[in-house]
Amino acid sequence: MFSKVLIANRGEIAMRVIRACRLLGIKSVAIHSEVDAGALHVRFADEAVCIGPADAAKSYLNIPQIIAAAEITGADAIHPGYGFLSENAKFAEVCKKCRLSFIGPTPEAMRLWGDKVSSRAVAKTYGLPLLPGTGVLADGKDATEQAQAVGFPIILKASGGGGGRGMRIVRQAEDVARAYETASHEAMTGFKNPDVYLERFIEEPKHIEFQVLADQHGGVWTLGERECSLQRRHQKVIEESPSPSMNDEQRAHLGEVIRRAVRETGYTTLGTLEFLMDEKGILYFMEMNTRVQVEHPVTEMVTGVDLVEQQIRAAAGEKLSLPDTRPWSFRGHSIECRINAEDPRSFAPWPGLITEYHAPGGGGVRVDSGVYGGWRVPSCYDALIAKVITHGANRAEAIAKMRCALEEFIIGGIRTNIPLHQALLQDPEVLSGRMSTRTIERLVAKGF
Amino acid sequence: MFSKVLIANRGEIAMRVIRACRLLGIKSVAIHSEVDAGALHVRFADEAVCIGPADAAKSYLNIPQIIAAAEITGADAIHPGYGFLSENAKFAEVCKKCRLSFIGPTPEAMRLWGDKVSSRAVAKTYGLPLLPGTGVLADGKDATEQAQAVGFPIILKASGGGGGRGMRIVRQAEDVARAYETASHEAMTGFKNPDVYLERFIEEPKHIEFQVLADQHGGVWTLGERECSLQRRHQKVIEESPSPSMNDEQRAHLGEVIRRAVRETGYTTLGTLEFLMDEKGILYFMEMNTRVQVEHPVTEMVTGVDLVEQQIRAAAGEKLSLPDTRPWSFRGHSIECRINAEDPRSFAPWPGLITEYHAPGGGGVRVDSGVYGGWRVPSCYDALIAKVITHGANRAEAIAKMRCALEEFIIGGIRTNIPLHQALLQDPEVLSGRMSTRTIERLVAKGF
Amino acid sequence: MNLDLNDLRRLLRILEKRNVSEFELEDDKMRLRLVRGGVVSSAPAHFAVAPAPLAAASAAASPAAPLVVDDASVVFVTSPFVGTFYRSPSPDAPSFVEPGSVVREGQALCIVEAMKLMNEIEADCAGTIVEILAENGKSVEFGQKLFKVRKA
Amino acid sequence: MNLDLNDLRRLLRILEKRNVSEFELEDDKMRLRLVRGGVVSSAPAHFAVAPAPLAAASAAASPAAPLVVDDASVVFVTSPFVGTFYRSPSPDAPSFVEPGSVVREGQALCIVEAMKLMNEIEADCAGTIVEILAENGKSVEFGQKLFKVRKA
Repeated sequence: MFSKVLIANRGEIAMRVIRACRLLGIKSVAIHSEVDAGALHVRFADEAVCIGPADAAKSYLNIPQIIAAAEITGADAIHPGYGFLSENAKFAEVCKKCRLSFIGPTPEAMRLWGDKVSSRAVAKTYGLPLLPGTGVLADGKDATEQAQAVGFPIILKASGGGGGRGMRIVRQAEDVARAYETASHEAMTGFKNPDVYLERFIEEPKHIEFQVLADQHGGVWTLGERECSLQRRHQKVIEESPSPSMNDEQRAHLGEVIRRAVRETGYTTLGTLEFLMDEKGILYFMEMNTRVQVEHPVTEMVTGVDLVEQQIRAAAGEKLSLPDTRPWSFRGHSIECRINAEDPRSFAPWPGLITEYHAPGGGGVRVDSGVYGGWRVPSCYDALIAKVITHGANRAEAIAKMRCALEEFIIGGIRTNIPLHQALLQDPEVLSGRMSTRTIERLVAKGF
Repeated sequence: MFSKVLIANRGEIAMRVIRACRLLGIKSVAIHSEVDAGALHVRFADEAVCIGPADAAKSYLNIPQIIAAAEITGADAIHPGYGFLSENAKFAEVCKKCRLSFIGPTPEAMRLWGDKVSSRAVAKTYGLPLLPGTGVLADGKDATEQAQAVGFPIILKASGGGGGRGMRIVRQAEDVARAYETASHEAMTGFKNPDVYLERFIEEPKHIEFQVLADQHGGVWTLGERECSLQRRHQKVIEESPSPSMNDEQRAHLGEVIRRAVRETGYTTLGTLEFLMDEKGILYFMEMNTRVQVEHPVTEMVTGVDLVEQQIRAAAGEKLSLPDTRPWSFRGHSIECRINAEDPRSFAPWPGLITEYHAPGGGGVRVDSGVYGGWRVPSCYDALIAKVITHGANRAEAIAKMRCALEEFIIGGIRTNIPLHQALLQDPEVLSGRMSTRTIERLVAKGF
Repeated sequence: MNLDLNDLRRLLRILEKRNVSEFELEDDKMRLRLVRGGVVSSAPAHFAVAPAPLAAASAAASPAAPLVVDDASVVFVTSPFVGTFYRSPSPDAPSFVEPGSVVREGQALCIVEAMKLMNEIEADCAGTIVEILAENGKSVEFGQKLFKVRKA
Repeated sequence: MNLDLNDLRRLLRILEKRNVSEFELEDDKMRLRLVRGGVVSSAPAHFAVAPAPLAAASAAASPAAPLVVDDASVVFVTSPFVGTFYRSPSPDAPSFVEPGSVVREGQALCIVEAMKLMNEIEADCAGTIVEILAENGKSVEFGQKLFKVRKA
């Protein structure tokens, strides 16, 4: 096992890793920018090193400084958390060269699964379901024929770029040819490449993801799924496990496919496979995140497995020994609310001094926080300041507990998105479990 | 179900009841003394009523004021918490007369089980094991004979009083007669009554208690035991569940005896039967507490049952429906540290302004607190300000989590007993599970 | 409350004259805190701002707001009971007192009903009723100010 | 409430005249806090006392304490790297500088080794070395003060 782990991150996830290290008897080293000198993770780590100015590019993303910090403190492993350098294969490589264990996948496995194109190829090989789609379309007639084969609605996308340009959603065959012309023209103007392909379009997708964990001895486990449909601009807001839209048969089948793909690609750490679910409940693989997720605690609450502890054990080469991880052995329901320092309606970031801080308590309530009363939330990083996770015997109980916990959460001096969470936990779509990635958009438009 | 519950208590247990009420959709009314106007339970209850000055006799123990507060707020039930009026049969009677549901036993059941003499009689009837002992002894010769029958060591006690006077611990037969004479003389001088009886004396007792829950429809459940051996002057300091000194056979057998006794005495709420365990692991019934215990959360953590919720449901006349409560269905291990505002070595109370407050977080950590940063802990009440409860897959993990949690718990401005807890969680007696009610005394004498 | 600078100056003059060393004022619009002369800053800031974000605060829950008493001859009669406040001995009877009433020590001022008992609350000094601070038929808590009285 | 500078100046004059030592004003638009003449403790108490109960604090962990520079001619050379501080180019060589050394702009003052690279740290102005604040062979973090220099 490692003797000292450097945590190349900040905020609540740095605290999360410090806690896992303490449980394992490993010393922890925090790194921080100048503006984070008084941050919570700096206060609780065994050691801390200032590695640069506030600008993340010069501190939390500054590979040489981070490696130097590991060297001067004698750390033997680096935990990247999420974001920042966590999915940077070059960083994983540098760690390896410097004989520092990177707590994550090998650079090769990271590249294979982290790249959208190669991970789709892997998915195809191992039978992970993919969204029906085409290659580059020849012309309007070809587009119409292929669209009919894929099934409506479809979305036309430019091969050469993204960001909405060259995108067209089409709901009936007679509109395809004209839409193809427009999209191709836009693609040519925008990206100097007229190539357009099409994919099935899901009007009201749900976001479902599977937690996977593997060790270096061929052990691979799936730890159920999370539903993260409540998003705003692709930022997850509320996550839960299990998903109210999945059944044990789906879980068991997909779990088997995933475990095989993960094992045979030599993936030996924590990972998350993200899927979209269409209105009929069919899942389509989108991508894999090769690191710990923000929302990992909901899985911990229902499975009883400490994911970060297992991730560290796996990186240290241990043969993992997990409890029964068959879906029916999981217990109850868990939900997480991400508490952001932002205006709950405009979503404008709201950094500043936290004048009062009182976290919710009691049974079935977990708080993973990166701040404290008297701390000034800096303006230069992510707005996530804390996560509230509740656990109940069933979904209704977990939600009821969350409502109580949010009422108890007092954060003075700055604005937070707690009112948005409270509105969501009253929303009929959410309460019925029929929310999609468009639910928040509707709620915000309606007002709350 | 009730629509509004008045909580006749303060501090963390008032918060605990408020949380249970919120989950059940019941409005809560806090009562408070003048000095508690800014207390946490006042801030979080739906309503609050000032009922008197700081002196508890004039506020938290003032029955007419409490009943009046229930009347003006329209509460239909009263939860007494622990301490204060929770085991006052007269209060339970007044509630009944005023048509307020008392969330606890009937006055009759409270008297039957709450009185040491009558509860021992009940115990005898239903086969609960009692410490071997005698009636009043005739003379030195009688004492020696009966002592030999009971088995050494024995303790001589004055029938007419307590407090150490007239008490003698005797370890061999030849010393009994002389000790009897001294004890009887002391008893005569002290209480004008020379009567002396004797009991088996346990040198190193463990404190074990069983959690019981009953409804008004004949449903009775035992929810495992707690070990509360770590005490100082009969004040519990650390509690855990399960006890490392019990086995499933003992649990199943004693559970059956307890359920029968509880059912047949018409007891219909939460209760705790306290036992002493001798060095051979034999249990002796001591008394019953007819209310929620400070340490109830450790039972909640391992059984998954919300005890206060069930207590309220039972009082409302509901037929309870609990998950599998057989000992082997419980999960993991839980431990609780009582955080007191006191000097960790002298145990002197240490009230005052909490200048900083940051509660521990993360998975498997629960905090039930009655204070917040900026609150001045008053000098007139109990020193208990918060409880930290951890849960792990086994005892070692629960203890490791507790160590981490205590390091994270920052309470500035006052002294707390956290250093005592930290020393206890390093003590070989505690770590081996062989602690007794004398462990803390030894640790304090040795210094830490 | 709206204050302009003239108001503030007048306020300060008053505070100086009355030798008030600390002054805090807060309403839905503003919060004002003054410390005169000495170094007094006991409570941390987060305590002072605390009540604002709490949703739970209700009218019935909050204890009487601290009032600035600028005159030692003005005293308050507070409720020694939790109960219901009545200004008259029975629904049809006239009120015990009205603002402006001159009262003698021991004179009944109101009734606070608790547990079906009618408790007469008496004046603890002779004086004139300045203001009645509780509403007829509404509940009062322990220590709540019922009457503002100018001592004779 | 709206205040302009003139209002503030007038307010300060009033506060001074009236011997007000602390003043806070907050409304939905603004918050104003003034402390006059006394010992000022601006940060909330709980922040200031926070590090004390933390067991984690280690020498390596704490960033350089903010020093009071009462002289504009005194400047600090700080480390732009995380690494190991060396006063000489090699173990046997003499130190780059000693206290009292006069240095020119761009002169090498020390080496900070990071990732096997020897980074020379140069003086950013001409002057005299007043004090060497890091220890030879010990690690330094980003922004740590290495030299105290009196500008020429």
